[in-house]
Amino acid sequence: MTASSTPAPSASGPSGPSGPPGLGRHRHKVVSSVTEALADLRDGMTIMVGGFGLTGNAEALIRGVVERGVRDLTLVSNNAGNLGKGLAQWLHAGIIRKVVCSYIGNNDDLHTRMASGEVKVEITPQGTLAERMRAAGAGIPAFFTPTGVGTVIAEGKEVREFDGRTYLMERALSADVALIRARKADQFGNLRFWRTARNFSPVMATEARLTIVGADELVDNGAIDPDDVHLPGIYVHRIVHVAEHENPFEYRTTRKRG
Amino acid sequence: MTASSTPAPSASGPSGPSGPPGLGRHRHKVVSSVTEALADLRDGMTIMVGGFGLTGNAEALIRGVVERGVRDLTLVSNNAGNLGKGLAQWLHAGIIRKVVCSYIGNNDDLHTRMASGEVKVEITPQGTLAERMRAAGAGIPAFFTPTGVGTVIAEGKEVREFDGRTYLMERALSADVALIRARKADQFGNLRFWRTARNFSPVMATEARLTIVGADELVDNGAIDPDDVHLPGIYVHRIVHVAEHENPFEYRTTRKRG
Amino acid sequence: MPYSKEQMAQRAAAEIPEGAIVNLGIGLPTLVADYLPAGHAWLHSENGLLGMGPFPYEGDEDPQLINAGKQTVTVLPGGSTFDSSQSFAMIRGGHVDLAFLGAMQVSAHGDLANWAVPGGKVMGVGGAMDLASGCRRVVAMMQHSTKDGEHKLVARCDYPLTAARVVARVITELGVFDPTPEGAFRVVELAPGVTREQVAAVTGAPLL
Amino acid sequence: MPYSKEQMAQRAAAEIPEGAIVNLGIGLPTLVADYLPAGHAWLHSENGLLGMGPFPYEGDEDPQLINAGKQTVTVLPGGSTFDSSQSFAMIRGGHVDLAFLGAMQVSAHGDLANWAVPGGKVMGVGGAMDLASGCRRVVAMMQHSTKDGEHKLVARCDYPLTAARVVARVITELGVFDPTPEGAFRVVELAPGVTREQVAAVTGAPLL
Repeated sequence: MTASSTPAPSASGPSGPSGPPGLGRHRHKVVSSVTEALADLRDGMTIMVGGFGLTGNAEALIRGVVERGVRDLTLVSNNAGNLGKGLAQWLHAGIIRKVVCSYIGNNDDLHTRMASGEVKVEITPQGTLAERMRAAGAGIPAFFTPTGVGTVIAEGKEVREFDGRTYLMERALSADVALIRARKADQFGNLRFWRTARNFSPVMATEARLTIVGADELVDNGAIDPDDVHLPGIYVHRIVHVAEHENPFEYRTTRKRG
Repeated sequence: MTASSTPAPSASGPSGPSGPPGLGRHRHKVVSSVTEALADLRDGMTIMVGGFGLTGNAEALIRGVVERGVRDLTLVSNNAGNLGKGLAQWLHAGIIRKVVCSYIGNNDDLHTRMASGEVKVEITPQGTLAERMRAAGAGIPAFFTPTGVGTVIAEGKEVREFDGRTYLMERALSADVALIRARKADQFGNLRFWRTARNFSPVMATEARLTIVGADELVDNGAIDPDDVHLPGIYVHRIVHVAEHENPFEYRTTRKRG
Repeated sequence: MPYSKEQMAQRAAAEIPEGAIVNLGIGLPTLVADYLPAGHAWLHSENGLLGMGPFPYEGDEDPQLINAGKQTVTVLPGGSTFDSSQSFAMIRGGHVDLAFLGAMQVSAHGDLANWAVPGGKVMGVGGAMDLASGCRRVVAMMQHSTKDGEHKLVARCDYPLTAARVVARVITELGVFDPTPEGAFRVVELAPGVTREQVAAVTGAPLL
Repeated sequence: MPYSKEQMAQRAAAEIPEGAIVNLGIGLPTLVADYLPAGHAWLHSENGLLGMGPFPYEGDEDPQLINAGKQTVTVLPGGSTFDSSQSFAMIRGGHVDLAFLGAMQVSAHGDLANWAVPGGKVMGVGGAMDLASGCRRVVAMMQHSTKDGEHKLVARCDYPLTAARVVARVITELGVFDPTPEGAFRVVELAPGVTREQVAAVTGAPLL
């Protein structure tokens, strides 16, 4: 008895340097450079980037995208940089066509480009943004939420009552690529995050067709106890070790020792 | 300036020995006995019980419910005991009116009572069961899923197409009480689970109006690192330390040392 | 004499029962934390933190441990960290007991407008709509009028809404007021020396 | 000569590319694990385990570390544990590459019936519908006919369906067959010495 052939690769899933497209993507995930990690990026892609403000940003990957030279990107991120840092670099480089985010605040780089029409902005409530990602990752095309009912967020959306309360229908949101940062990664891509640097990164990883991780520390399989994995490696496709970080403060607030 | 009064308690949330109903439920959660932990149970309640087969059962709480003497319960659990153990005790005691589960298998205690009409059984696909709980805990009244399309599970349910694929609408599922087991709990109710004993317990905790935990080990706040919490204490209302467990094997399979 | 900002924060703190889970919005609500006795309540920050502590001592700041206002904070014993979808599941699932939110306008029916000024710069909505729609009790904290003397407690909001019929209580420098289903503000208490008539003159809806 | 169960499992293992995430159903599919080289693929168990290892050595059994068949198992380096909602999000979100499932009937269009016999005891559906609808590729493993000689590869299932048009490939003791949109089974290969005619005689739908 011989096996005729391995199954044909499925249509989904990007190809990459570390494996064939399709069903067998979970081997040789660790690459040796940011350039290699970002090799599959293309113009016009939708890219999600983890982080809350400047906390938890995959700084080296964000810089690497500018160096990669792709453009016309749709960026999905809770913010889009601030204080000229983080994703503001993409705004400066002029490679973003559209931003989907929850909060702009005093991000003047974005305000300027919105006003000029260079960048379109779509505002989504923060919880709805996270839930739309979670839905996409879990195979749910649409769900109902009370957030946004009776507001501009509801415009053009289906409204429906359940048990006497009114809800909006929101659609799943997925991306071509997710760029995230982890405190620790093993070779399979099991991840741990640090404190509030976790934020959107795990949920973005669940729905992107290609999840690329910049890991502060890279360890062997087995070094993370199975019960201590924050995000299982099933959601991770490329890993690059990043030793240096700026870790900027956005608002450094302290109290005096007393 | 003086405060006029604390706000009126909201309508939701059960009362209990350890705090007033309503908004201030997150104090004094640790009780000294199973009896005290189960004091708020009433006839006719819907009770969810964690565990997959006999693994991860809150054994002392399951026994305690029989001793408590409540009846006409609706039980929501992936299984409903097996081999005469676990939730089979509730079947033996005749206190269940209805079971919502995904799998019966060779649970003869349940087969007998289904056949006699003593217990109604509602079968839900296992993933749909988990997702309905997760939805209830996250404030989502309904969502769409492909699981069950074209099968008996779809009967009476809304069917809808998104992007060319057909989906069912499933509704959130919540309970009056969740009974779960954790490997470790702190005083606030932050929980850690052990291996595959985790299964349905965390997600059940998110949607029950009263979540009661039997913890193998009870530690001080701060003993679990914030990044190592599996289920935050916001979802936990009563904790009882349970030192002894049967931990039965359902199918003990091994290989020879070689 | 109207309440100072600090007195408003202190008054707001008195709304918090022991053992509550509380989310404090950016701005004025942030001050409420200063008036909470240690261990009284649990602070939730929507960027993924429950059991938030005070600002760190100088030198202990961690740029990866922040609150929703992106300020460096600490985590208390019993605290936990989690991702954004879990954090908003807590909010949207009704597990956060109380939210204190800044407001631009509150209607006498409890509608909240706190994220955009008509014709103004788009700042984004952040977690405001989720908090307003999801938390079990929403308390608005605001100045009673704009700097130009326009009403902020109104019969109907003309600023873009954050959520409809969600505000249970409003704390201003003039006192404490509850929106009602009848579309009037019930006077719960007045700041010392402030009269009903003074309040009525600067409120765009009937008082009860 | 038809394949033995072990040969069917071995043939099934050859379907698994290196680096795949695989879920093995209860029964015959469980045997597939015996033919996977170490480190070749990652086994997912829907009760909350990825990176499942072989049965434990005698004396090492942990009653809290089981597979979906409730057998004691082990976890490999690089494995992880998680709750049921996360586990089924993996399945339903299309993150599990391959599912090998037992089957009672498979139609030539790829419909799967594997959870209930008409008029039989209700066993429940477990995770079968989620696996069948959610995994990226579904391979059915089954005997070609019932003990009474009834067809199990059929034009249309008359047993209650698990999911419609999901089976990509069927492995039986007689060979390997792919359902097609045209409603015929494409013969991918035959067990040694088995003829097309023999298969046609015990298959309830056309062969391609």
